[in-house]
Amino acid sequence: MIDKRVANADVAVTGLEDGMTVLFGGFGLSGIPENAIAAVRKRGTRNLTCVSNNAGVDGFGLGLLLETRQVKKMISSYVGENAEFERLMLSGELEVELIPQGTLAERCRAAGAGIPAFYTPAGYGTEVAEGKEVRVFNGKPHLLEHAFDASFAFVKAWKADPAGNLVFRGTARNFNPLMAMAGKITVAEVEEIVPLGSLDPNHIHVPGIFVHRLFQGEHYEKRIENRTVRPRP
Amino acid sequence: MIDKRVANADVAVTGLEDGMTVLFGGFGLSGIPENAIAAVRKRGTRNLTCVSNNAGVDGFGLGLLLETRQVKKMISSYVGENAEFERLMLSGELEVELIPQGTLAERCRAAGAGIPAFYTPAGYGTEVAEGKEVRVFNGKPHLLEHAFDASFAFVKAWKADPAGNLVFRGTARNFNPLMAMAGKITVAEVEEIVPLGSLDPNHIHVPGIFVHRLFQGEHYEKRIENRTVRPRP
Amino acid sequence: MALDKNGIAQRIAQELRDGWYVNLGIGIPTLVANYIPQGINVEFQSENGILGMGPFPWEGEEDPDLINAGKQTITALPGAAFFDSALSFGMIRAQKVQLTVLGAMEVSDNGDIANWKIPGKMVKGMGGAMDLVASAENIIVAMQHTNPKGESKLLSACTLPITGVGCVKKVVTELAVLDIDPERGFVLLERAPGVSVEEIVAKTAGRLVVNGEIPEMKL
Amino acid sequence: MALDKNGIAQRIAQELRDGWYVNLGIGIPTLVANYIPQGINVEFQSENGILGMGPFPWEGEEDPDLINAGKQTITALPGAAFFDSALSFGMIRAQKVQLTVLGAMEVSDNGDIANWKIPGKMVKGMGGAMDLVASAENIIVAMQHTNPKGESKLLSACTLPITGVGCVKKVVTELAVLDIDPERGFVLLERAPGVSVEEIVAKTAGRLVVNGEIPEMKL
Repeated sequence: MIDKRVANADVAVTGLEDGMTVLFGGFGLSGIPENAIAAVRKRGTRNLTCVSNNAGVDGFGLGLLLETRQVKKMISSYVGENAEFERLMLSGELEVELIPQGTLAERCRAAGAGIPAFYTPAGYGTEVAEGKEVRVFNGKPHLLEHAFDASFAFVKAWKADPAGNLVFRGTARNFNPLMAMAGKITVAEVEEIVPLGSLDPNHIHVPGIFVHRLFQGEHYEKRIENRTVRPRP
Repeated sequence: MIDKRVANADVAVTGLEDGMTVLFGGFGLSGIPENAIAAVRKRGTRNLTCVSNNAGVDGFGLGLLLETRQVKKMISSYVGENAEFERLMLSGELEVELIPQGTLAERCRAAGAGIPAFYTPAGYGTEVAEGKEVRVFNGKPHLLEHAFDASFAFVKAWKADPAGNLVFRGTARNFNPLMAMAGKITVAEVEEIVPLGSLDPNHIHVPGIFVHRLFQGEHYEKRIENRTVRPRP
Repeated sequence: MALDKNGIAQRIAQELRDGWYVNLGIGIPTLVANYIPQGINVEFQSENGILGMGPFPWEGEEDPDLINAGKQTITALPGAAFFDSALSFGMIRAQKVQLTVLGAMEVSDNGDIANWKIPGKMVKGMGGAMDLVASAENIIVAMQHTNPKGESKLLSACTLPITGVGCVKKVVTELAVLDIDPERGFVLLERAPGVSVEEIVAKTAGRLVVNGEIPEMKL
Repeated sequence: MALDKNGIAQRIAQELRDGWYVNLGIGIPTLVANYIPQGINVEFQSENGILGMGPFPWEGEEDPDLINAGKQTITALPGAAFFDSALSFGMIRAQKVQLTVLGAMEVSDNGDIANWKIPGKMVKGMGGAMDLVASAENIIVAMQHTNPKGESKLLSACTLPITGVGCVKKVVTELAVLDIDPERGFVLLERAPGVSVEEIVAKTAGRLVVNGEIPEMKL
């Protein structure tokens, strides 16, 4: 067994340098690597290009790295609901590249699958298509899109074994498995590290080969962004 | 719940017509759709183009459809160990297209993911590259490969629920999930259909949306092609 | 009388067919799930990674690991499946989802849709909308017929940056149900109870086809 | 004395490094797993869909759902994972596998490899070999130095249809360990115990660099 465990989040972000491109798992505030984000903030690394479907909210998630001006550029599909983000963007302190959510996912998956580029119909005929090669397949125009090239990926899973095999829970899975595949150095944080052999090998979402560093998060707030309920009858 | 169950294998192959392109899951003899193959043989459909990593052996797996001359063309990565196959190929009764295993898998996955084409390094500089577009990414030449366009996919899973959610076991998974995604009509056969709600939604390998027809196989031989053991100490 | 949001959702729900997988956008589209006709089985996909989405949880049973694309807490029905974002958009692009219902700021009479960006305003992003509209074969737009200034949102050409080209098949507003025929434009099929054809004509800026008697919607 | 198959495997096993994921081809490469050096943790990947492959099962415990790429019945170690063929070749193309050991019919002095097809003979297919050689950064070929007719398999250019271009980094035969430097050709590193440099020179048809004293392998 190749043991992927490191001591803590601070050790896990070793080697992260100014100017790097970094993938952050999560959708909204669900399944985000809370402890890695805190460690990146503590480390103070600057000028990061962050690829994440969303940009967190004020004071939580990636909002914490926006607050400290550690982010040079966000690559996301949706960045609403974040006043600090809006202020930085409008003042020109933050670059933003918006790309379709499915393309974002597939560009991560492509990186992790050794596919340098692929064609997708998403965005044809829109601003997103500017400067991109268009090719018609089956009578329908498609855009050429490229795999991401990221130094680090920070992902959050539910459980892992010491070999780095990851299991996710519910819709907290989202971008995490794809970004785990795509990182040159993939740091996975989990709620629980279980003993080797206790995960069913049929039900591993991300095999440990994709994970370079693994740690158990100290605390998870798991904040809910949009609480909707049915009143009890 | 959208119920995908059909009565049996014969009903499941309804609509299969001469000349169609069909995907068959399995690697070697592991995870092959034994009951669907038998039903296709019984149906007598001819001139099929079969996409399958392997071509079965004499008298088992796809060997059963070669025996009855129902296959016009095989698209595979490896076709060894089959005397009838060799005879048909050498006599010109069977066309064969050999493609790299990873490309075969990715072309299925692409079809099921709505990606019409992608670039892969596999086969560059070899016979496989003949007639294909070459493009350099990151200093390395790649080939343009296209998604399969198949009318039917026959796959074999371990368990399913009535909604068609599939779970595989061990390395019998292989091409099955990808082909399940890729079929215009996907027929899944399983060893056991379990009650709705008894599969963990975190551990579905193929969501039922990809499965059109589901049945429980009557009998599985699950023949072993290459039995290797350690003598007990 | 013009429909309210629930009325629009209820009318769209009549388009559901047994055995369909359906993706509902944020806003009015979400309400469609409340009006599934009797005897119809459909399953809801949310593009962040679930098939078999159920209603909101009971108070106190919210789970941060279980949300929909609007980041709302939800539940999973028996037979549900969770998956990653690549598989989720894979099934969308591969047209495994039979119906997509979206809101829009503008729709043109050839089926273009604009629903992600207003120049000069803070851009929030397209999320999954561009993937959905580029791939879905059956897109219904749920929206108000006019914007808050009273200007038509059914145009001959979108004025806002578009989300997708020639993709919308049907529009349901508080006033009318209209098909889109790229050759002829908006084809008026039904009007809301008590709404006149004249009002719809007056509030539709794009090409509009009105053929014969236009029936009232049945809700 | 020339090595036997186990000797070749044993020498290749010395190339293993702690923490590596390794893909072993059919034949001699499979034997490498029997000689993992003490204190080294490696995991074996088989491209049909397993990481953490263990030894053959005990007699009577064979499982038809658990085979390797050579279709042999195998076992899974604690911490193993099963996956589909797309993910399997994804990790291969994305260079997550640190070492690939393959057999070959011919290798050229610029690193081309031919191991899938002999014109005029029944073609069995390339299986996963073309994907592996196109992507792996570290490929060791395990093979006999000459073919059954006594002709060198280490050539200036492959005569058989190639499997991949300029990809082989090292060759281990029953006679020698050779690096491939595309600029200079085969670089002789070690000779089998008792085998002379002259014999290696005589049996190597491609460019061969022999620099200084060539040590014997230590097994």
